[in-house]
Amino acid sequence: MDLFVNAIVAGILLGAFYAAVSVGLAITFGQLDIVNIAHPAFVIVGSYIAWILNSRLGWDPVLVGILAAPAFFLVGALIYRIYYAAFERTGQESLSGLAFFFGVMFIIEVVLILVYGVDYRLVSASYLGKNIDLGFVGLPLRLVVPFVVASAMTAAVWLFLSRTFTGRAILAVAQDRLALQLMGADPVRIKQFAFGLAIATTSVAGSLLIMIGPVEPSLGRVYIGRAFAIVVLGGMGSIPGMVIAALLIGVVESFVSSFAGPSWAPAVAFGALLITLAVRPSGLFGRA
Amino acid sequence: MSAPILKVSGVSKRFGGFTALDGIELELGASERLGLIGPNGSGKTTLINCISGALTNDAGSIVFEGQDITRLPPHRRAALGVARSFQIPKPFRSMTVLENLRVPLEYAARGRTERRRIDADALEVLELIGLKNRAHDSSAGLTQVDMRKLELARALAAKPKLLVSDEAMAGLSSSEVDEILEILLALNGRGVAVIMIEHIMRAVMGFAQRLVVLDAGRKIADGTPQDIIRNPDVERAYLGE
Amino acid sequence: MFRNRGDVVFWIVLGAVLLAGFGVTQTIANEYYYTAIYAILQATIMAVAWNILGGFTGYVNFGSAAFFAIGAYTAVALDKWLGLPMPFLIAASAAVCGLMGLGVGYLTLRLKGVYFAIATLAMAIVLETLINNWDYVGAAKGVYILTPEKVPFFSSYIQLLFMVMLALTLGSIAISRYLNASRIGRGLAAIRDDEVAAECAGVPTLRLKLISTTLMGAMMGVAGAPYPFFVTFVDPISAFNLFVAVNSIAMPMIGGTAHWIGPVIGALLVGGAQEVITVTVSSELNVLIVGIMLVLFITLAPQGIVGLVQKWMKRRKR
Amino acid sequence: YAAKPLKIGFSMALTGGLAGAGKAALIAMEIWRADVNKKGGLLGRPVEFVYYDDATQPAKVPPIYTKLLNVDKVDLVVSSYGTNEIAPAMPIVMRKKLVFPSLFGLAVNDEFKYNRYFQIMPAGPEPKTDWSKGFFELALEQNPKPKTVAIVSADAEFALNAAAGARKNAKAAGFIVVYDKTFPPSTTDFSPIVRAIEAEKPDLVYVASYPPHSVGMVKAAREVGLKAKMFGGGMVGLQFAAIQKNLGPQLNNIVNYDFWVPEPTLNFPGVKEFLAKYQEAAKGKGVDPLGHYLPPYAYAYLQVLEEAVNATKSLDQGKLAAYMHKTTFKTVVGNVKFGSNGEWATSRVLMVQFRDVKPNDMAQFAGPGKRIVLYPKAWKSGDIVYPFNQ
Amino acid sequence: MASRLIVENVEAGYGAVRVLHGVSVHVEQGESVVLLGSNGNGKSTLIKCIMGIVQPTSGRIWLEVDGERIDLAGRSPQAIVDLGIAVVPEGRRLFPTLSVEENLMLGAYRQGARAKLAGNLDFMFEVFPVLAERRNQLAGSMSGGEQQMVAVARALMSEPRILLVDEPSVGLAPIMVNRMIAKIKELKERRSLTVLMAEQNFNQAIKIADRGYIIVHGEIAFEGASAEDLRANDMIKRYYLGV
Ligand SMILES: Nc1ncnc2c1ncn2[C@@H]1O[C@H](COP(=O)(O)OP(=O)(O)OP(=O)(O)O)[C@@H](O)[C@H]1O
Ligand SMILES: Nc1ncnc2c1ncn2[C@@H]1O[C@H](COP(=O)(O)OP(=O)(O)OP(=O)(O)O)[C@@H](O)[C@H]1O
Ligand SMILES: [Mg+2]
Ligand SMILES: [Mg+2]
Repeated sequence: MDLFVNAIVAGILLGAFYAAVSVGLAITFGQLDIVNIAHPAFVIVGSYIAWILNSRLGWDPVLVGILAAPAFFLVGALIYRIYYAAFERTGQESLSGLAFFFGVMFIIEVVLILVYGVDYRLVSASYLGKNIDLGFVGLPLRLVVPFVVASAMTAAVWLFLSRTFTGRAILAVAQDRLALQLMGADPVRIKQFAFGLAIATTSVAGSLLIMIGPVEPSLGRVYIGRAFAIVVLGGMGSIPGMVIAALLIGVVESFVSSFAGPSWAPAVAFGALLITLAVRPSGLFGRA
Repeated sequence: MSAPILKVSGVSKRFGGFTALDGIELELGASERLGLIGPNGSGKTTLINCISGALTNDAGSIVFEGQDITRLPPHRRAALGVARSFQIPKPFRSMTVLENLRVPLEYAARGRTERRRIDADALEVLELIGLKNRAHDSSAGLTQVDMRKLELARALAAKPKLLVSDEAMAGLSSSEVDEILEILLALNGRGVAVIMIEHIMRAVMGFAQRLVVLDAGRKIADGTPQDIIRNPDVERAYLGE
Repeated sequence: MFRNRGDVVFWIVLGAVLLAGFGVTQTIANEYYYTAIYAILQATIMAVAWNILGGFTGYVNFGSAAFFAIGAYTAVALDKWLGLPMPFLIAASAAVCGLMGLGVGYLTLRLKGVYFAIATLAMAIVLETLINNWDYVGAAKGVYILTPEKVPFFSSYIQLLFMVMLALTLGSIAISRYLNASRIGRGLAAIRDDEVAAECAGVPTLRLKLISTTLMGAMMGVAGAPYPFFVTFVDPISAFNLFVAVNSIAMPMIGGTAHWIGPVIGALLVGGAQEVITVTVSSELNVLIVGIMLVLFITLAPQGIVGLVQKWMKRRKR
Repeated sequence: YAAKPLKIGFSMALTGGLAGAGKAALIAMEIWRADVNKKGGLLGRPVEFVYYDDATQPAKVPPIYTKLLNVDKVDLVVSSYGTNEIAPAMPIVMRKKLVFPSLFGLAVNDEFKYNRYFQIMPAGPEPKTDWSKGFFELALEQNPKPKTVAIVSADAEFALNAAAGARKNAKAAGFIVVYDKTFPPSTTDFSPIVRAIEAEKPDLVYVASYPPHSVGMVKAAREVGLKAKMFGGGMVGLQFAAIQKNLGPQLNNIVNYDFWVPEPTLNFPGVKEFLAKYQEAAKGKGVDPLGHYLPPYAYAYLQVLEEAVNATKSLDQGKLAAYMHKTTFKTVVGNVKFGSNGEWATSRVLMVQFRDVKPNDMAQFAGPGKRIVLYPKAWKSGDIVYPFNQ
Repeated sequence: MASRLIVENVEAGYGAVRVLHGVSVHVEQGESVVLLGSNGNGKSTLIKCIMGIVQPTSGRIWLEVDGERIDLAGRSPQAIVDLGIAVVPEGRRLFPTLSVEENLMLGAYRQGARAKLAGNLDFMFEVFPVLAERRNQLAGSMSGGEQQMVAVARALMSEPRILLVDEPSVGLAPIMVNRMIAKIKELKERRSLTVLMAEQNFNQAIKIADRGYIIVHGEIAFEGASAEDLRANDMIKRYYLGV
């Protein structure tokens, strides 16, 4: 019973963090149809920035994540510009874009390695070693803080997408750009904004990642599968769907770790994805 | 009417909680010309999706030339001689116009076409449709009108016994409508049964020997064009005052 | 087999390359060249195989590494269990991975576009987990393969591997080329362009997709089968390496996906560059160069090299 | 005119997963090269390195060694770092019957049984079991005697071998194994694992893991409040300064393996000087700044080769191998004597205990007192603090 | 706020194909002007020129607001929409995987329309009750006629001064054509809209037209100052009235 509740709690905490890693991808991949395989690599950049400012100036990682987000936004917007000029304008996006972002991923990884080496990096903050003890449920702040920040960020993105005009335009832009222009919106700027927003979320997600565990430049690869699986499972672009999928993966992994032996966790999580896709081809909450 | 080539009995189709087709009964004689009309959203496209196999009906059966095809995949139906054109053109964009026609000739009409004759047959169809001069152009670059023609040409290239044309004329000029009518009539003259879905009454009236009217997923009338035009139900549901 | 003059030329070139390969093994002893070219040939098979599904049929497979690894592990398992000779191992890997491809093909029944791509990625992770837990083939610890010291006809084992790989590569290129120009190839292209329209034009889409995935799987399995004997040590992390998947996607992309020659050019170019870079610029720059090359090529020639050449020829015609 | 350079060839992981260690090793090797060339080289010839990046991909290793031997025509070869990168070179090296000094391969020669293979890691003749022997022997000495043990390891080559050895040692020493599972390398959160272990209430917890998991396990153990009496064993990563600094006091009382620590008992001739040079060279390279764990051994495996070449005055591989089998070498990691299978004749896997670690301070690990050597007896520098969770 | 639209001597085409040859058209405040002409004569092209989707090679297009002229040439479609011109495009161009309601909300993207979103939404649901029933259905799964309603409603959500409609009757059942035209008429009156409508169906178009143009092969062949004028025209008689 003890173990059972703890497994659920740990899974939820972890799941919320997965949602933070995936929310940007739910925008780029789910809504803009841009297969940004480099998304997790940007998360790692976020971790490194948190590490640099934390280890040099002692800043709080979450604070760094939030402060760096605008810079990430600009980088994202810039990358979209390049992507647009090279592929979208000529109508070559999907496949070539995939290869393009593979390239971007390698470049990010290698530049990180060249500059900072391949060592594992960690951050420190006064609260990181602490625990909230609720009887038999123990809540390490190392996971609670990311949980809270991740939830807040995901909720904010969701509200933005569903409640604002720009947000709705982001939902529409991949379907018919001319039609969106006829609504008075500039599709290129909308996409640029959306891509920037997606990359901005990686700044925060990265700072959370390095709070949870040590980070090295190629760690992002571990998250490619998870993040894409979560977005697809959630039904491509549906933020609530993505959150539920993230929690599901988190809880399943935690359960398998606790009861069946951790070595089977990936098989179970991704097996669940395969089964879901077989039964509901457009994910749990897919439209169309 | 000669022996029916197509027999649709009790066909129903639901999307979620919405009933798009509700127990449709329909018979079509060999080489008959049928007009299928009805208000927007009445289920015409859905019905021919069920006939061509793009959708499977939830209830009822579809029999083609005495064979139950209800559960057959679309390509098997195409091979048996059921061809259709799409309301929104779907050309094979990476191919030229000619190559577009090779696909049905090599697949649907396989066994009914000699391999050596494929290109000749394709050109013949293009000639008939009036697209011969664009045979080697990329199909992605065609104008709307030509895309509709290509849509029809590809259906013809399958050498069908039954051709279903879904709004092949919407948006065409009156002379082009006449052109397409001629093509369809010529084809029918060779013994091909045709189901035509069209909102252009002039075309439907000029073409169909019999009209079937759908409304909200039900068949509300079935008869000669003259009868149908005078049918008060049809007038209320479809034609308006 | 010989439908026109192009076919005759193609088969002559193929035969010539094979003969030349054999001739080289009889004259040049330096083992390095064989090991370097082995890697390029392996990449070529993977690229050609990926392209049959990804380029011709329009279904992007993210899980290439899984087929490759299962091919390798099938060979490991059968080698350990029955000690079968190489040709049987290759055939067995082809069969196993072909079946796996068949299974993946059934996914295409319901999954389109990115859903399919992600499903293949998930499949790769599930299979990696299975191998990680399968003790007979060393599980996550990895497994050693001892190769014979002496082989008939060749002066060293690597020469034998090289010839095997050369033959397999030429075989897969021939299959891919045949497909590209055949009725089946046109059916695949129709599926890529519009699956519903293809089905209504009489194309048995499911059957063709199954053929395509099965062939793809079998060819990737074939590429993986000799791998254990090449490295002599296989563990899941290196067999399921992301680079295998990336290369098999990037190479056709750089070469051009619509034509059979595209992946071959891409593989020779990228694979060749990678080999050269490994032994010349020895540092992180290596990966960086591959990354930059990928980005540059893809942005500047989105249709691949084949597309670039076609465009150029068209312009010259005018 | 100058003598023809003597070329030593190897592949090294300079990118990919093991690049951190690979680069540190390369720095150490380059220090050796400078030292030896200052002394006039080997056999009067200046020493040159020919090396290529294997990117931590085993598949890249065979082409590299064939190139080294066939194109670059190196005079001597040494190994890359780590089991997975060493094994693929073996068939090639064996075919040419070359002496093969190897850097931290775990039980590679169990398969190949090659008599010119010399492994510098002090794991002993039976590396898999020698690795964790100390942990269990220390446990046996405690009073009351602990009874149960949990073994958990990462799903990858080294960790699984170490766990297998631990299992054997635990059974031999009469402990009851109450938890025995592996976790995938991609695991992010370790608290469910630690909780599952805690549910079995083991006296001992033996962990075999790579750096990110080691960090995760230590944090989770502290958060969950693991009550085991001994915790640690085979965790890679706790030897590295950056991780030590980050974990800080959370490390206290953990008993873990190590190969070299700056305790007085291990103050071998030359090691201080070497480390000073290493620490200077490592600055800004993104590698372990203190370099206690691997670099001295990367220096030492070349020292062994150096001594063998100088003593036999030849590059004859047979003579070199014979010499290396019979000699006790004096190196910066102490005296090295190889057994018949090329592993150290006797194990010197240390069990060290973290003691009195302060938060956020890397310098504290540069000197003695923070990592007390408990085992083997010959090198002992202090007594165990038991139980772990006080 | 009086606004009018002036098109002067516009020439335009696609690549080498010239479609419009010096077309001049004007729409006054509160008018309904119909652009008649059978298929392929350039109606849609003219509308695309006004919306900035196709750039004219010569000629001018002005929007006049309270006597002040704004040059539309060279502006992007979104900038033109921002000026208060909305279009029901050829082929409807809905966002298929968004719901009906989301489609309508996007119609109000323009700065000038955002504040009135809620009121306009209610209004549209009142005018098109079917859409209220189907507000959560995905637009792509609606039938052709239903989609046309969404397209009209969506265009009106932007509070336009001028509404351009490209062939509202295409693909609609006769009864729907009647209803659609009646709706446009209703909307025009309730909103005092200025409308330019391209249509092939003369009998329907004439029901709402104040006046109209007949466009043949990219040239204005006839300008009718009133509905009667148009009805009396020879070409119309020949083509549409079967006389
Ligand atoms: N995939 C779907 N999901 C939900 N509803 C659907 C789907 N496809 C069609 N419908 C609904 O079924 C009804 C019938 O649609 P159908 O396309 O058959 O009409 P139609 O008679 O062809 O109309 P039109 O003349 O406008 O083309 C419509 O109300 C439509 O909204
Ligand atoms: N994108 C395009 N590229 C090339 N030619 C085009 C394009 N769009 C239209 N045309 C051509 O321009 C001419 C005028 O087309 P337009 O769409 O303006 O006619 P329309 O009067 O609106 O006819 P319809 O009744 O078909 O809507 C036609 O000959 C058409 O083929
Ligand atoms: Mg329809
Ligand atoms: Mg038009």
